Amino acid sequence: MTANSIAATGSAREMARGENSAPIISLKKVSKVFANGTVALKEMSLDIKRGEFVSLLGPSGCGKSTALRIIAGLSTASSGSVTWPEEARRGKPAEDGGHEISFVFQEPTLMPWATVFGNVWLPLRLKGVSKRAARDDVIAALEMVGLEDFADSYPRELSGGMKMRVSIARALVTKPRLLLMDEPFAALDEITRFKLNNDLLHLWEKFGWTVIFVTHSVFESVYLSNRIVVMAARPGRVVEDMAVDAPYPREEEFRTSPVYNDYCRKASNALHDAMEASAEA
Amino acid sequence: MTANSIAATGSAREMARGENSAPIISLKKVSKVFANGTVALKEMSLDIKRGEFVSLLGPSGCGKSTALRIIAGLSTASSGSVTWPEEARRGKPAEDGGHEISFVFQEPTLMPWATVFGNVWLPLRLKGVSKRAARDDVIAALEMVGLEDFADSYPRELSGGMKMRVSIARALVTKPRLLLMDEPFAALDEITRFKLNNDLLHLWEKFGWTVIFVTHSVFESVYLSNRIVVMAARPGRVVEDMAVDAPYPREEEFRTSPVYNDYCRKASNALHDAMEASAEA
Amino acid sequence: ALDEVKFGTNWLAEAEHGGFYQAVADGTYEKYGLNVEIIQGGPQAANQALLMADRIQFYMQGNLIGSFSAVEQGIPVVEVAAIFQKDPQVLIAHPDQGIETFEDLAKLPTIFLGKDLYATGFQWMKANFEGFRDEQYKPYTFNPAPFLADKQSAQQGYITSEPFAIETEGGFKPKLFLLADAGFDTYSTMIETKADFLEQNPDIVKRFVEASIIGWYNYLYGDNSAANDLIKQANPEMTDAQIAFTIDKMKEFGLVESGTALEKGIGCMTEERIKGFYDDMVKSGVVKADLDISTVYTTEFVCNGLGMDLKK
Amino acid sequence: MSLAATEKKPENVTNADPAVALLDAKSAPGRTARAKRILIPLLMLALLLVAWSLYVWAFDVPHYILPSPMRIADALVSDWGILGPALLVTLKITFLALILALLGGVALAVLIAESKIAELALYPYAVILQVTPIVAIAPLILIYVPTTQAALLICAWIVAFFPVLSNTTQGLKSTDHNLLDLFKLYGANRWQTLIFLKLPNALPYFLAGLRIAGGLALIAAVVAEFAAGSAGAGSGLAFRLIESQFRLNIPRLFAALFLLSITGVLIFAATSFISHMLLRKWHESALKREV
Amino acid sequence: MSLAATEKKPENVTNADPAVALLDAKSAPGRTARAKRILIPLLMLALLLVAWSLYVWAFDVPHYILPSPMRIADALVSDWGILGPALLVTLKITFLALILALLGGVALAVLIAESKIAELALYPYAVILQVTPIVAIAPLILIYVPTTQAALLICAWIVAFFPVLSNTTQGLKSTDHNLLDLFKLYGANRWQTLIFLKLPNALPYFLAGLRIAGGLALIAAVVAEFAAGSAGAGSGLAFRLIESQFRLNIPRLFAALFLLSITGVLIFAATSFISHMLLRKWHESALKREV
Ligand SMILES: Nc1ncnc2c1ncn2[C@@H]1O[C@H](COP(=O)(O)OP(=O)(O)OP(=O)(O)O)[C@@H](O)[C@H]1O
Ligand SMILES: Nc1ncnc2c1ncn2[C@@H]1O[C@H](COP(=O)(O)OP(=O)(O)OP(=O)(O)O)[C@@H](O)[C@H]1O
Ligand SMILES: [Mg+2]
Ligand SMILES: [Mg+2]
Repeated sequence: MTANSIAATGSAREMARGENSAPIISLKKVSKVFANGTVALKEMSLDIKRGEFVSLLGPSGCGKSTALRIIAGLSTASSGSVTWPEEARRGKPAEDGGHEISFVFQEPTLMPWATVFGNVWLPLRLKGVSKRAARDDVIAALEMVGLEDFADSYPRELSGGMKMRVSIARALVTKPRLLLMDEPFAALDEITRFKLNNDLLHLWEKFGWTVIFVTHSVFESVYLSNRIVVMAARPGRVVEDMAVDAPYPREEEFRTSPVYNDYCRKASNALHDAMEASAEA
Repeated sequence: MTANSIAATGSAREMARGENSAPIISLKKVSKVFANGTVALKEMSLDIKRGEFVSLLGPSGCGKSTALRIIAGLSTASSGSVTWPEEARRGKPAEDGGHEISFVFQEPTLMPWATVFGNVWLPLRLKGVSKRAARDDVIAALEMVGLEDFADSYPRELSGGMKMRVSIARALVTKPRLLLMDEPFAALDEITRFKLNNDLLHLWEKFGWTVIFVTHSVFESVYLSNRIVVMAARPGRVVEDMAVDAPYPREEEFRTSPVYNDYCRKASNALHDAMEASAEA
Repeated sequence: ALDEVKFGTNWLAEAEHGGFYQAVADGTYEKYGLNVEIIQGGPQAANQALLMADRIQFYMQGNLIGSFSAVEQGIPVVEVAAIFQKDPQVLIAHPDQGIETFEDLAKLPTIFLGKDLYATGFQWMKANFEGFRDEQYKPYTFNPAPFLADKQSAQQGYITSEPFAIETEGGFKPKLFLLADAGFDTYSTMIETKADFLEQNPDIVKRFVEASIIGWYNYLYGDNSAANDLIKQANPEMTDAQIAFTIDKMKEFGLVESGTALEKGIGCMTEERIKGFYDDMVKSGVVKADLDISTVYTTEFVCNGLGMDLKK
Repeated sequence: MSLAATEKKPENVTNADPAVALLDAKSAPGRTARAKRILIPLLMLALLLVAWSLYVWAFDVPHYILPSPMRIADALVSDWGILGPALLVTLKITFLALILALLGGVALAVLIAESKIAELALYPYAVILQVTPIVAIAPLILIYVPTTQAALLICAWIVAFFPVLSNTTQGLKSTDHNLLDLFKLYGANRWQTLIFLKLPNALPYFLAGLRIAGGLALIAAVVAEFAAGSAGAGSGLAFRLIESQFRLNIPRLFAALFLLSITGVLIFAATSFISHMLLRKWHESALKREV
Repeated sequence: MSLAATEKKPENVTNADPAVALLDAKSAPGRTARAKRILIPLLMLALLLVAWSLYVWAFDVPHYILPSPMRIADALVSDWGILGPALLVTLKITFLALILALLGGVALAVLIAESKIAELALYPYAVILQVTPIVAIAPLILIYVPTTQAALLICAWIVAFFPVLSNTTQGLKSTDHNLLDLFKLYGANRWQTLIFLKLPNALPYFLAGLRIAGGLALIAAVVAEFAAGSAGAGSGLAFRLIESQFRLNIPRLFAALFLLSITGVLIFAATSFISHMLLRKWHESALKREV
């Protein structure tokens, strides 16, 4: 990452992280009905502003992954509208060489025929970056997830958590402006998870990313995000949208602060309510 | 499950859950070296007694899954010995009609061409139980994981957490004597997870199962198990083996008890030490 | 009771097999105490293999080279009659290309030949005439279209078949050069049987040969409509025009009756001609020298003037 | 930029097969797409026929070299009495050969995938059968097999079975190792592992083999008839082909070829349809992508 | 019961191919297994030869119907001067045809998998090519193609390309939808998606097609030579086969068949080996299971 690009995104962040800035993604009454009749989302509305760190919380099967896919443009809504700012269209690399979107899928989604290096290199390769030029970035991303020693391994030679970490490295290597993460840390032990939580927060602050983060951990969502969106199932919908007004940078001490505990209880309750709302439906 | 079988396993448990009973599985200096030279386990020794609920904790890639596979007989050790009592050999259904082993793999491992029902039916089907005869058991297992409405869906129509729950239902439907679970609840929201934690504990108590449970959650391991084995990585080995001496049945209140917090801190520290041990290596 | 006998031809039912069908149709075989079933051949049918496996008793051998090969390979077969005095193989050329004689064919860049004629007749041509060369060869798969498309080419044919198709479909009268007339004087349409069968049933062989000869005279000079009906029944594609054309050519070129057959009757073959042809083939490098070919034929059943009285 | 989802055209709808598209109206994502599926092949056909006719007309190609489509159609109609029954004969052999190829191919594949010894002992001979030219061994078969019909079937089988064998073997061996572990764990015996796991898993491969075998069985029937078939009245298309050739009845030759082609395309469509039906619920190749 | 791991025999070691086993000594799990891989085929061969010889001897089968193995070996040696060069000619055509079949089959498969229109317009004609008997269209090819060599290659290509096309198409369509999404997300263009994702993914299918095509190319070379090939000095095995047949030189016929068989088995072994090498790192079918 060049100094120039850091400056550019950094200032963009400062500019964008105001309450009044226009949303970079806006879902309006988005519904998704699958071919088999499952209503995965029903009239879900959600505005994401530039620079936000939004966590999606909700019971299993409530439509979090579906919402993420629609946001990424991988899936189309059955009705309702999805609005994107012109420059944020998927697939277009941003001017600073960073990609607009990265996505950590719920499953590792690695190419079995490529090594760990090859898998992480992929997004850069698709932008035309040669192996040699990508080398440092790829190794840096692998170091972040602690897999620099496994660059030449094939996915089948990795443990479940290691595969997921490769997938995370692949998402981070492109320095995305919008990072969509679908339970990225679920398969990781708590210590690795905490480390990656902190790493992610630092990157987010440093580069002014926008992050939408699906998690099942209330604690994680409070620790990371400045906004928590709680969804209920059947049909998938937003039942609570709460801000987490705690200052960044947040460090490990934050986990023991009363504010943190407060928010955790609040989020936990919201999740409980969501569960009940789901059960009723 | 017949009244008879309950009685049989129940008494077996009473009989077996003593400190002095012989281990039903015993790993002695088991090492595992993969073809590419990775030392996944090094001289790991572990005795599991009948009726224990053992959690395996450890950093990502430390060999938990590998150990589980060796215990299940799916993988052979490169050196060392694995001892099983005669009647516990894999594949042999127990006299009470229950299977000896069930395994929840880290990945859902569902057959894509079969419906949810078909996938859960599988272990029974392999024992020769007809669809009709299996129906009630399968539906009961699906109800336990909250998927009774999805019996006719195909795996691809499910969310990530739902797939994992199908896999759990498949493991429970056989009423196994030895249950091996590899991060079964990682993909689930906290509420579903808590519910399943409690369900699992009840089943374990009721039927006197032996459970070996891989998890990344220190809290989960303390809540569930009467013994926590902490492993370190590179090479994979046991660095801590602690008993959790809290009485069963444990209910939600246990999560707020000081004993619980105590053990959590202890386990967390052990995990930290393990991480450091791994980093040093 | 009649003796059951199977006779395998080397092609689909056609007028070239007329005499045999005649003998079936008019009861000649029956009169000779035989119940004959004719197994028609086809493009790649394996009737010769069936003879060797004793699944049929008589086979229609196309030409003497087959017999010589049998000797070379130690296959105990015997030719007991030669219905065609001449091999009906022709080379066919376009009429307006200045090809007037057999030798002129050497000037053409392309000759379409089946693999068997290439391996036999063409070798003989190379040995006996100037200018024939391997580069001329292109495979013939029983479709004259490539020949028609290329005026600077010739192709092989059965004098009774392809010329007819070319005349009717191509709309011109092609030049025909009978290999036999150029000196390729093998017998053709011979009746072949296994040596052991001959040894054990000389009587049946004799009756079959004689009845066949009578059949041929009747087919050529008597009322052959019943035989033609049989032919058309076995091969529904056969037309009256084609049959007429074939009979006409058989007579015009003396396929059945020429040489010794004129004096001693249909089916006649002579030792000296067979030996002469053998020497010729040895010279052309088609067959091995020093074979004892005397075992592969017998003139015992022919050249006795049988049936000549039926000729009108 | 606003992309109202309701207005957006489905851009990702993939459908495995044209054949299927024609037969499975439900899966068509819309009217236009469905129309396209019928129109494009027809258009292509029309284009081809026009070009062909023009070529024949412009260069005055004699009908005995390349007949015009019209002339072939004529021959088809007027010779139907000959070609129709011949087609029937060929079809009969084709289907018998296909069925035998499927049974034999799958059975052998199972044997080979299950037993190392069988694989080592048998696979080479399967390969040898595949590469043996039928014409060369037809006489031997005719000698040892009582009826022509049986000889024909053996010949056709030899030609058609290998793709089924090879593909199914590959499919059986591609079984997910995790699922294999699962079956092992639950004490599945060989038979169960085969029926419940390996065979379903091999299905996509088998079906790809089936598509190849379908056309090959047709060709096999023709080749077998060349090599071992009966001529005359009870004969199939192969005989009619050869015969039209040396009779220079080229329009009829093409009419026969046309019948073969149509049959081939129909068989392919049918196998594709079967394939789609069997895989549509779960396999990537046949799944409609939900977008 | 104690199962000391060190004593336990590996019971799950699967290895994809016998061919590979022979070539890839490293993958052999042990001495006995490696020996087995050589011994069993040899044993099978010996058994077959003995049975054959016995049959010929016991029933006194004349050599012109079924020659004994000894006699065939004799012919092979004495006729090597004729058969050797013929084999070379056939091999040349085989490899050319195979290469063309691979190129053509894969190119067409890519076109068909990438474009619905191409699929609808072209696939039917690919099927038609597959089911068209070579003998029937060889004359047409001979008319329009200048050299015999080219005609030969076209004929051989027609016979061999379809399995590659069909299998590769199936493979291209079987691409994991999640990976497709990933590529889409990262803005991969068509070409990149093809090269980096679809083609590697189609590899196992393609390789199964390759194994079929390998043998088929050999047969194709023979068939093409029948229909369009040269004879005499420059001729291949097909000509020698036919010639031995009408010369009644059955031992030589079998010697030629033997050469074809050996060639076929070697081609198969080679394609299997290539397949194993390309897949061994990642695909289930070639992975050695770690137990
Ligand atoms: N391809 C599909 N076809 C039909 N239904 C689907 C499909 N994909 C998802 N669904 C359904 O849509 C609903 C939402 O699924 P989604 O994957 O978005 O859930 P989720 O919130 O991500 O759950 P989890 O936390 O378990 O991953 C589920 O009920 C699921 O069954
Ligand atoms: N098939 C294999 N070939 C080579 N190495 C392997 C293979 N499977 C696992 N490993 C290696 O063995 C080590 C232990 O793997 P294992 O899957 O047991 O870890 P784990 O403790 O389950 O980790 P996680 O929590 O991430 O699932 C890892 O370093 C991994 O890279
Ligand atoms: Mg999800
Ligand atoms: Mg694991």
